[in-house]
Amino acid sequence: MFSGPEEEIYQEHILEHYEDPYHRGHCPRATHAHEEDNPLCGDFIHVELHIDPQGVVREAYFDGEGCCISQAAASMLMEQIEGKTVQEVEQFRAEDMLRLFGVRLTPNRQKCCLLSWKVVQQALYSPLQQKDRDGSAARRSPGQDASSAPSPAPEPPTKDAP
Amino acid sequence: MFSGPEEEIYQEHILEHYEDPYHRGHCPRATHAHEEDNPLCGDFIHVELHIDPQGVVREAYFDGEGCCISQAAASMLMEQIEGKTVQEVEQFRAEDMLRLFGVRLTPNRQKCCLLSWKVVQQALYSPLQQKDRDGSAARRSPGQDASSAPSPAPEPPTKDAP
Amino acid sequence: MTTADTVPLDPQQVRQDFPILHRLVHEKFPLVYLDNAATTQRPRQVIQSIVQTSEQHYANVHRGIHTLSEQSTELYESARRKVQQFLNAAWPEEIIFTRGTTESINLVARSWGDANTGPGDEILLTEMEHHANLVPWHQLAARTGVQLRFIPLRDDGQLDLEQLERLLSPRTRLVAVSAMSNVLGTVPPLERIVQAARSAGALVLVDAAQWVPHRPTDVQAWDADFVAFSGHKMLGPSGVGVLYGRRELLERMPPFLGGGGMIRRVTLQGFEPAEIPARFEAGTPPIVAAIGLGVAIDYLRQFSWEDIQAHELRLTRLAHELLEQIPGLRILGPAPENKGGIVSFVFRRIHAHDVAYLLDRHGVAVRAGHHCAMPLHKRYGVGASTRASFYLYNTEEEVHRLAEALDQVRQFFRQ
Amino acid sequence: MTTADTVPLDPQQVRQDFPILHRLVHEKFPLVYLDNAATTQRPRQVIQSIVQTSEQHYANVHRGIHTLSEQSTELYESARRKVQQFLNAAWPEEIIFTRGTTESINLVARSWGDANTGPGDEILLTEMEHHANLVPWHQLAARTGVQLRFIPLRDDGQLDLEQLERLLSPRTRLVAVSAMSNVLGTVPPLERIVQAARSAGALVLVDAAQWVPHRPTDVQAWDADFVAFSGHKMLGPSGVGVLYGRRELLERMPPFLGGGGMIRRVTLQGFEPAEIPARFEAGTPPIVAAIGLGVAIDYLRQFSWEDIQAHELRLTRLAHELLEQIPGLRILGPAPENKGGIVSFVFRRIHAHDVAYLLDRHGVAVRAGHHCAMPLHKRYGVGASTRASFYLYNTEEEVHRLAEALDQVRQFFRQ
Ligand SMILES: Cc1ncc(COP(=O)(O)O)c(C=O)c1O
Ligand SMILES: Cc1ncc(COP(=O)(O)O)c(C=O)c1O
Repeated sequence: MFSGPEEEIYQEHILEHYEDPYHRGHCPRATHAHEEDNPLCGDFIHVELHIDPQGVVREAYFDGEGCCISQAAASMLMEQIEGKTVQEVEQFRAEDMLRLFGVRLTPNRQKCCLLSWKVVQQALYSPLQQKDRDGSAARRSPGQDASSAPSPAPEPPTKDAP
Repeated sequence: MFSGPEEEIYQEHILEHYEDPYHRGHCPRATHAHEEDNPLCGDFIHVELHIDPQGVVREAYFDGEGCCISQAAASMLMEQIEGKTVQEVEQFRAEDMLRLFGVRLTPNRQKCCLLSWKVVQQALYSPLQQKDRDGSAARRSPGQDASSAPSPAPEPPTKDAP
Repeated sequence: MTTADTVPLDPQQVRQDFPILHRLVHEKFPLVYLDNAATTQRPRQVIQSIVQTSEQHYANVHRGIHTLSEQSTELYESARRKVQQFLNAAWPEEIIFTRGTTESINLVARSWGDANTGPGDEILLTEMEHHANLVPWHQLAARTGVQLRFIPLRDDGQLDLEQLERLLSPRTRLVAVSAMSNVLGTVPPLERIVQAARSAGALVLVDAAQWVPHRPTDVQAWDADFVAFSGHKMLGPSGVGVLYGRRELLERMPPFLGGGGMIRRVTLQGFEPAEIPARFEAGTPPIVAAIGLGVAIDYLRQFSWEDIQAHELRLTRLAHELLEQIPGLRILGPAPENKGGIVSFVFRRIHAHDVAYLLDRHGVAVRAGHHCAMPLHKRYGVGASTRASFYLYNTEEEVHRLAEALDQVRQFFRQ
Repeated sequence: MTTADTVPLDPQQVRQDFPILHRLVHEKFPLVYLDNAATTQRPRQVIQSIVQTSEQHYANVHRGIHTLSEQSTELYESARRKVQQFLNAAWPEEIIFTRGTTESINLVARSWGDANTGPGDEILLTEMEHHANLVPWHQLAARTGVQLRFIPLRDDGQLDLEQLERLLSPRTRLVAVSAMSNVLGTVPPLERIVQAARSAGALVLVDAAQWVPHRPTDVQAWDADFVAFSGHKMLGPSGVGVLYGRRELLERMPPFLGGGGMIRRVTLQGFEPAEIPARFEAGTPPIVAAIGLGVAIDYLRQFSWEDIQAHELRLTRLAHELLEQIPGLRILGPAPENKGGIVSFVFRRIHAHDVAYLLDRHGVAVRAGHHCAMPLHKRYGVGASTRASFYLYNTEEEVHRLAEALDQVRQFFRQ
């Protein structure tokens, strides 16, 4: 009845991405950036992209806090999208991300895996202001207050509205 | 496990009160009056009392709409309280009312039986204004709107506050 | 919805699945349960689902990554998808689990209503609404100043839809209407009402508590914005209900209850709400009940809606036929062909409570009172009525038992 | 509460009553269920009560006068009286059945809060609150302009009560505080807080979701105004919870949800609310779940609170002892003597989710994340923690299994 993970999800290639992530850090020439939480656990992923005028993702960096799955997935995704066009990245669907990850995940862990993918999809449409560009695309460090985001008057997110 | 009625509740003496109630109608010299619904079924009982300066209930009348139990109980209660002092009526508790009724009732039917008793207890403290006295203690007829009572801004009843 | 893989409805067969229908009342009368508009009974499949979830898969949902929590979450979310399919909703995210119809409507009134109505705005209701679709709007009116208007009932128990265009105006923000009256069984023409509401630029909320258990629901065909109903009226557990809301609307609505699970981020300074449907499911949901509701849906989908409706119509017709012969008894509302399986009636000189009480002495369970529809009762000048309401497990024999018992009631009160 | 007629607590014996504790995880590991702060499992007595109510006595409550409805009502109201006695409340009317702690607190925020707070007023919370006791107040602040203030947490996991007098003022309308933190297990001195609140003229709401299942509750001794908790955290069904409110307060509060059962009278013009507790129980309540909660209370009352508390302390001590030996692991919060049976911890370099996932591979169910207490986690500079929480059916052997599995996690991540 239940689709439990038949195989161990912490396979060697995943642990390697976790322990030695690809492009974890700051993108020196970032043109786009986005950040999001997994509301179920408080994890977050911050992504910075350098997209050139031809619409090609030249560089992709991530930072964040989270479990092995979310961090390894982010690392794999950065590798994957560099050199791709915005259109190609757009067409990289949730299923593709799960396939790239390569290990079967239960629904709750899929959310961990898909967090960086969601952030990248948003980042494609989140150009930085000129003033943000000089190396300071606002980034949170673990446990730091996301002071700008929450507000006492709840403001429903509108980005999902069709 | 359950206390079902062992006996038929529609005994002859109850049907008699129902079909030929005591003092159903209007109290010519009413000094006190009150009315209440059973919120579970929409039934209501209106009671008018003539209480003399010595604090004796000289006359007790009821009117209303409801089941056999509620109407017969009201009739019995009117008989019971005439000639009693306000203090005596006050000391006539819910248990006494159920005993007066004389037939074992399930909890939901007890509410029917106790409606008139509740109204009487309130009526003792609901003197009529002088102007109401000339034979027109406001009374509802069945299905008529209780236009004064409901209000869009709910006002919690305060009478039960200790 | 396809009816290809359904089995024919055989009430005697169905009854085998309902343990409670085999009990006796007052130690000698077989139970005749005709109080289905108030709540329905559960088949053993639903009861068994409650036992099985509790004995094998129970944990809190969503926030855990251990096996039980994964299993609970999977079962809970698959119940959501079952509801989605059952209603033909476009997205699972449009299904919000609540405690029942009442909470669903209050959610809309507090979330959508507080944010979108004010003085000068109007909400259009009908005179036949259940208190669950009246009081939340009275409360909203007291908060925001929105005005309530009402489509009146005609003498024949139908809505007076000639008033519809007159009552609608650009001020109308919402039309909130029952798909089936819980007293009269009246089934207003939803398509016409939705169309008129759309022309006036108003949203539409459908109180489908009495509809969903008995007729096929297609929220996209209805083109409704909100649809509310309860699990316990459709063979499901008590304590769970549904609010369907159109995605674009839900996504723009602020949260209702605040707490765990409905947030994206909380600080001491404020919070950011989660996406739908989580945004509207604060706290631990009625997990086991929601899973049981999914099983109730599976159970119902065994049968075709045509069969269910035909069966209920047969019983309703028989009830009308038999009850109309009883002197002093008057049935409220439309003819059987124009309503659901609900028969409410009054005796000229016997109070509804006394009727229900004496019927119970014969094992027949009906409801008596105002059925949470006081304005409707006032409209017809009665304080209380007696209501028999049918479901797929009721039989013609039971309708005969109702009629016979009613005749004894009449004789008892010397009418 | 007397402990005269209790039986000694024998966890092995207790486990016999919980079918789910005998299942295997991943087909070979016996389940070690240590996620009790999220939700608890149900004994067969509670499951059986659900079955029995459904198979024999189920109907809608209050408004019916047929046998089933009388029986349902009697069972439902007797569950209310059981809760009353369990909490030592003065009146059954002070017990309101809700869906859970979350709805209970939202009810107070919307009903009492909207009517009694405004700009210039303050509500005093603490930094350790569950989102259920934070977000409703953030929402209230957005509606009425009331200001929120917070008692800070000290480094040792205790509230900094030296700030209490400074934070209280005549502006403080309410102090809302957890009786036990769901992350740290911290048990603040309620008497002292209530006394200080009273001196300032403020009301007190206690979020007792984690307290009521584990320690004796006496709302009159506490002198609390509101107490909220959930059935599913105390061996009861999901989908039911309780709000206790002092009678004088409840009687003066406007209704929250509107609908059937909570009114005295409804017209097209408005409505008049019913008396308590009906006023706050709109619509069909979670009938079967509430009855099951009564059975859970019967079950718990077999044992003495002393036994339950001593048992949980024994497990907590053992957990501290064993876990403190694991390199890189840090336990959050106070020493076992100063808290409830909750042990939250972090690994220096292993994320909580990975810990929980790998523990599950050994059959050990714990929770990982922010446990709906993001501000608390921020206070201690961690994004997520892993939490083991105990109840009367857990054993010392299970704590050993937790510790052994944790050591394997550590080795797996080469720490
Ligand atoms: C301290 C505390 N308050 C409130 C809640 C919310 O309870 P529920 O989800 O049952 O509404 C919980 C449990 O999650 C809790 O631990
Ligand atoms: C038409 C209608 N609306 C709303 C309700 C309220 O449903 P619930 O009590 O399950 O919230 C009912 C049932 O009582 C109903 O018949």
